[in-house]
Amino acid sequence: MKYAGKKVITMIITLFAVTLFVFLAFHFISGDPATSMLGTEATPERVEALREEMGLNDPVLLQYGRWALNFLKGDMGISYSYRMSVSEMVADKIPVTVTLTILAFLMMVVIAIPLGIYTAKHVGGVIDRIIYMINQVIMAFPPFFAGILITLVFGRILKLFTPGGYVSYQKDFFGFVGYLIFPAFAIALPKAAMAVKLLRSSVISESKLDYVRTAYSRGNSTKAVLYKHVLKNALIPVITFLGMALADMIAGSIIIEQVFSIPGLGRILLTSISNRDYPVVMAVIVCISLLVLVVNMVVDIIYGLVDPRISIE
Amino acid sequence: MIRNGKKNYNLIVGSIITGFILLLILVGTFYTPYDPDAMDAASKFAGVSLKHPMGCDNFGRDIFSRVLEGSRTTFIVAAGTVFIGTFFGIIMGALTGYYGGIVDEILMRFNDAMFAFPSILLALLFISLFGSGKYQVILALGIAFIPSFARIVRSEFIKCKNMDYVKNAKLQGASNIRIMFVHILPNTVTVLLSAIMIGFNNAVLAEAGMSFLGIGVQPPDASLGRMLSEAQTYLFSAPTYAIFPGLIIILMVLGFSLLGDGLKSEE
Amino acid sequence: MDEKHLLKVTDLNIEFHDHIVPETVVYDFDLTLDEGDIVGLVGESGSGKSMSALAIAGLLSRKDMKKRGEILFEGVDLLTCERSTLRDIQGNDISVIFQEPMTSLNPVKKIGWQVEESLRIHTDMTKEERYQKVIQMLEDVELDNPEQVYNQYPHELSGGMRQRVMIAAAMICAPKILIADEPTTALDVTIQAQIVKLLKRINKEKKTAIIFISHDLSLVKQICERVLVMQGGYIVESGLTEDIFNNPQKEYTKKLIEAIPKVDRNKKG
Amino acid sequence: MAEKILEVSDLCVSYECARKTPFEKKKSIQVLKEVSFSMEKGEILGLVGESGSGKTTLARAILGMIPYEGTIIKTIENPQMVFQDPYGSLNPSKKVGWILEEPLRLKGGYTDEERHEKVVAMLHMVGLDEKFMDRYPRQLSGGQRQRVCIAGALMLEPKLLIADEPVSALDVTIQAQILELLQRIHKEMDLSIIFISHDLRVVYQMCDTVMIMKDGQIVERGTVEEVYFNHKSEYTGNLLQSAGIDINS
Repeated sequence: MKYAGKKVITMIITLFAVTLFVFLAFHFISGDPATSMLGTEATPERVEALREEMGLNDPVLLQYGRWALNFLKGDMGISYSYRMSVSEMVADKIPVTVTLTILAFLMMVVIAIPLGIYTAKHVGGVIDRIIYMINQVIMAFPPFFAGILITLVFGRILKLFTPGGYVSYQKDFFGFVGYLIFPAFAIALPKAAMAVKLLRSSVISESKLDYVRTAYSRGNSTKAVLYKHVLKNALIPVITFLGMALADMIAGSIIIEQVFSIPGLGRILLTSISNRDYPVVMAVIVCISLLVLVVNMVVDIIYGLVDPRISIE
Repeated sequence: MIRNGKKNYNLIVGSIITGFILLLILVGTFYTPYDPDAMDAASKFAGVSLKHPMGCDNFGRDIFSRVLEGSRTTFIVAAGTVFIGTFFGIIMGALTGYYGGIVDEILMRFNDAMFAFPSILLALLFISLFGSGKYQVILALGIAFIPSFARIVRSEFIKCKNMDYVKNAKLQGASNIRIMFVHILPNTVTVLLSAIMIGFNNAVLAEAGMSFLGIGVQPPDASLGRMLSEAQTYLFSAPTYAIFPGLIIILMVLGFSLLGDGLKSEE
Repeated sequence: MDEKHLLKVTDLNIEFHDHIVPETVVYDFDLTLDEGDIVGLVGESGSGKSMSALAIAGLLSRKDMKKRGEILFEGVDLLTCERSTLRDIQGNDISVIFQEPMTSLNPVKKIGWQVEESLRIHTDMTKEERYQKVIQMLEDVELDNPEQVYNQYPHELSGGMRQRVMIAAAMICAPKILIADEPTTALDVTIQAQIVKLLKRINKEKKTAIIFISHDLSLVKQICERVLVMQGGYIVESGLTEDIFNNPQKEYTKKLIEAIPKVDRNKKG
Repeated sequence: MAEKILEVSDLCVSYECARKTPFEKKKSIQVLKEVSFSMEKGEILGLVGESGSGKTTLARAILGMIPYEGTIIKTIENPQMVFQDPYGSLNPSKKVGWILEEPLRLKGGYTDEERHEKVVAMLHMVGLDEKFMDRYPRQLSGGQRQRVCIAGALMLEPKLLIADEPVSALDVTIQAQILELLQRIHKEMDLSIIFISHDLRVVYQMCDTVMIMKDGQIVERGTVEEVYFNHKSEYTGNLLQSAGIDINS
């Protein structure tokens, strides 16, 4: 429990550092928000008045504190391009990206764990070699290319879904999930291939350790040794990987949303980057970071639960 | 390449694929069948033929020529990224791993935070602040890659600095710099090499992804990712437009990852 | 068929097939063992002593021992019997303890779980019965606080404690043969002496036959009645420990004995 | 009375424990508690103790590799060390020749030929020939590696050598050869040796005097005969008994 508490504190400190970093980066590089809002033709007096009103003349750290506090309250500022509350713009995008990522993650786990165990059990066999080669090729697939091919094959040729026919979750939740299945698959596939490869090599290297010999010496069958002894140890590095993969998937969804025209966080991030709409960019980046950090924290805690050597140290 | 009577297929196949890609890039540097940017309305969406081995795109540009140029751009960006990541990663990892202490603690906390961050997100942040283009992408990805290299080098240095041969070198009067870069660094080469292979692949995929999103390499530079994003619109009418650039990316990544695996099992 | 011996190994050959040319690591190994025996297997690294022991414990691949020979345990050939028969014997009738107690224990499983594993596999005892038995066994190998140890993980114990746990796990089904592969090499001398004493006691009280593998001749001299000296895969010499030490026949045995530093009052005159 | 080359008095060493949180008070474990002893020129001093007794820490303090309190007076220059694990003490990415030349390079003032000659001479000294110069450590056997380690320690012709369990990773027959080698260089190079070991038999054979350590303190110090056959401390007796040494023989 002490361990979990430590991880929560670490996460909060990291979140603080990340937001401060992002805030400062935008503060110093993105130029004057007042000018951005009013356009270049505004009189200096008006700009100055707005600066005063927005608190831009205060010390940076004070501005950061105000921004962070507002952010916690759910006020993420006002979009330059749309003149509307960023929170409103972002709020209904978060469930889209989160659902997409969770779907992809579940697919990855469901594909990778059984396949990884299977290949590890049959090392050196024909099927193992075939899976290894397929794996290598899939790992080399850029996720968006996988997305394009999936659109071509499942969308255009087999007509299993309508490319571009996104359904909002507020209208039809099942239609929404149905549409996300294919993009989720495109995100999950390369990561699943990596997980299979990692689990396989992890099982193999664990199987060479002394405790496996001990387990055999007690009369365990090969199966019992694998499931009762090796698997738990072999999964430890895989858990770390799954955590990193989940974080990557959150970021990877930015690209896949583009391929499948899904209005999630990635979409809005890209539009805002090209519009130089900094409050939105900042809000989305901080939201994604928050998701990533929470995932990392949960993984760390699970890690501590699985590996007794960590939590006690 | 033969060990215990078993051929190292990974190394052989990986070398062949990588060799093929490098050859393409080398040839593309000096010669392309057509000007990659020359438009020709007559051959718009031309199919695969002897004249245009990969067909033509929506402006009638020769896809093969564009693929040659695009792979070169992608390769240069990936190589630049890995160079920046490795160079600064080694320095940072060596110093923090070898000396330890409070600086190490702070830098590593910072590193952990960066590492937890998907590199593409960091690159996006960078691009949104500094604009897009080839050099911005190299810089953005390069910086985003430093933490992972620093982490690997650091853990190798921590492992090595407690070895008796390092203590021995210290006893014989070797300076810290000499111990770090003459005694320890050569021992991290194996690990570093496989990290470089993986890093290179990640860089190829990240560059392609960013260019696909339109925030990476900008025209007139051709890039495989950009070609794919343009091709997406004409997916049904001209599938070769998407398939060939995609294939080259896959081959590039596949070659390096097989090579990396092969080298690892060779140790 | 020779049923009067507990274990009779004849002409055991072990070849590894990792390379193009098979590599033979043990040639024509013979050994007989009866209830209550303690036999020492002595040799330097690469002599084949550990491989022979692993073969008897059924821990080598059968394809590596195809050449010829047999391992008869109570009349059953462990090299050709059904796999399930072999598994019934492993941990139940033949147990092993290894050199490195740290790596030989599963790092993510509690001690209790690991000690009672053989019971789970080989008996129909209830959970409660198994718990009682494990506690009793942990007490028997002279561990303090067995209830506490039951719930600990290997990394929380000292080297000596871990080796005691290994012995408890090996002895839990009261096997007829205990194979001890360099069980004290990784331990301090005083701990080593305690473990040796424990093994001797087990041998006396439970009549368990012990195959004691070691590179340390002076240690083997203290424990074993009989000894087999191995070199390069061959048994060079075998016989009663006393005879071998007092009157070695082979050049290699003499060299080994001479290599033990002597502590003798008149050394430095 | 031979001259003293080493005098250690009231030596204390403590290690700081890693703190779990930055708010915790620093804790430290005292590994050496007021250790005092001296050593004469040409002596082979055995240092015996179980793991955690502080024998390796003592060696490191003498070599100045760790901070300590108390005084250590050395009248000889650059003492060298031979480590227990010959696998770990040779840089795996360098050839034997490079490893042996390194101390000379660091000292400076030698031409390439001089360095080469010195290395060849040293290899002969430890019973290896010059073809070993082009080999990597992984191509050597355990005994050969330990010979290379000894050669490396002797390159600068030190007057004091600290050997930390130099033979415990080796087979008995190889062990005997290395002990013989150490005794030979002791004579030929006028070398004093601190020989650290957990093996009482080896120490008896190798050393003139012996020091028994336990929990960071010296339990007993004297000539081997005194300590082995007339020990004053119960702990020494226990050690001897555990090792199966019959002191009445």
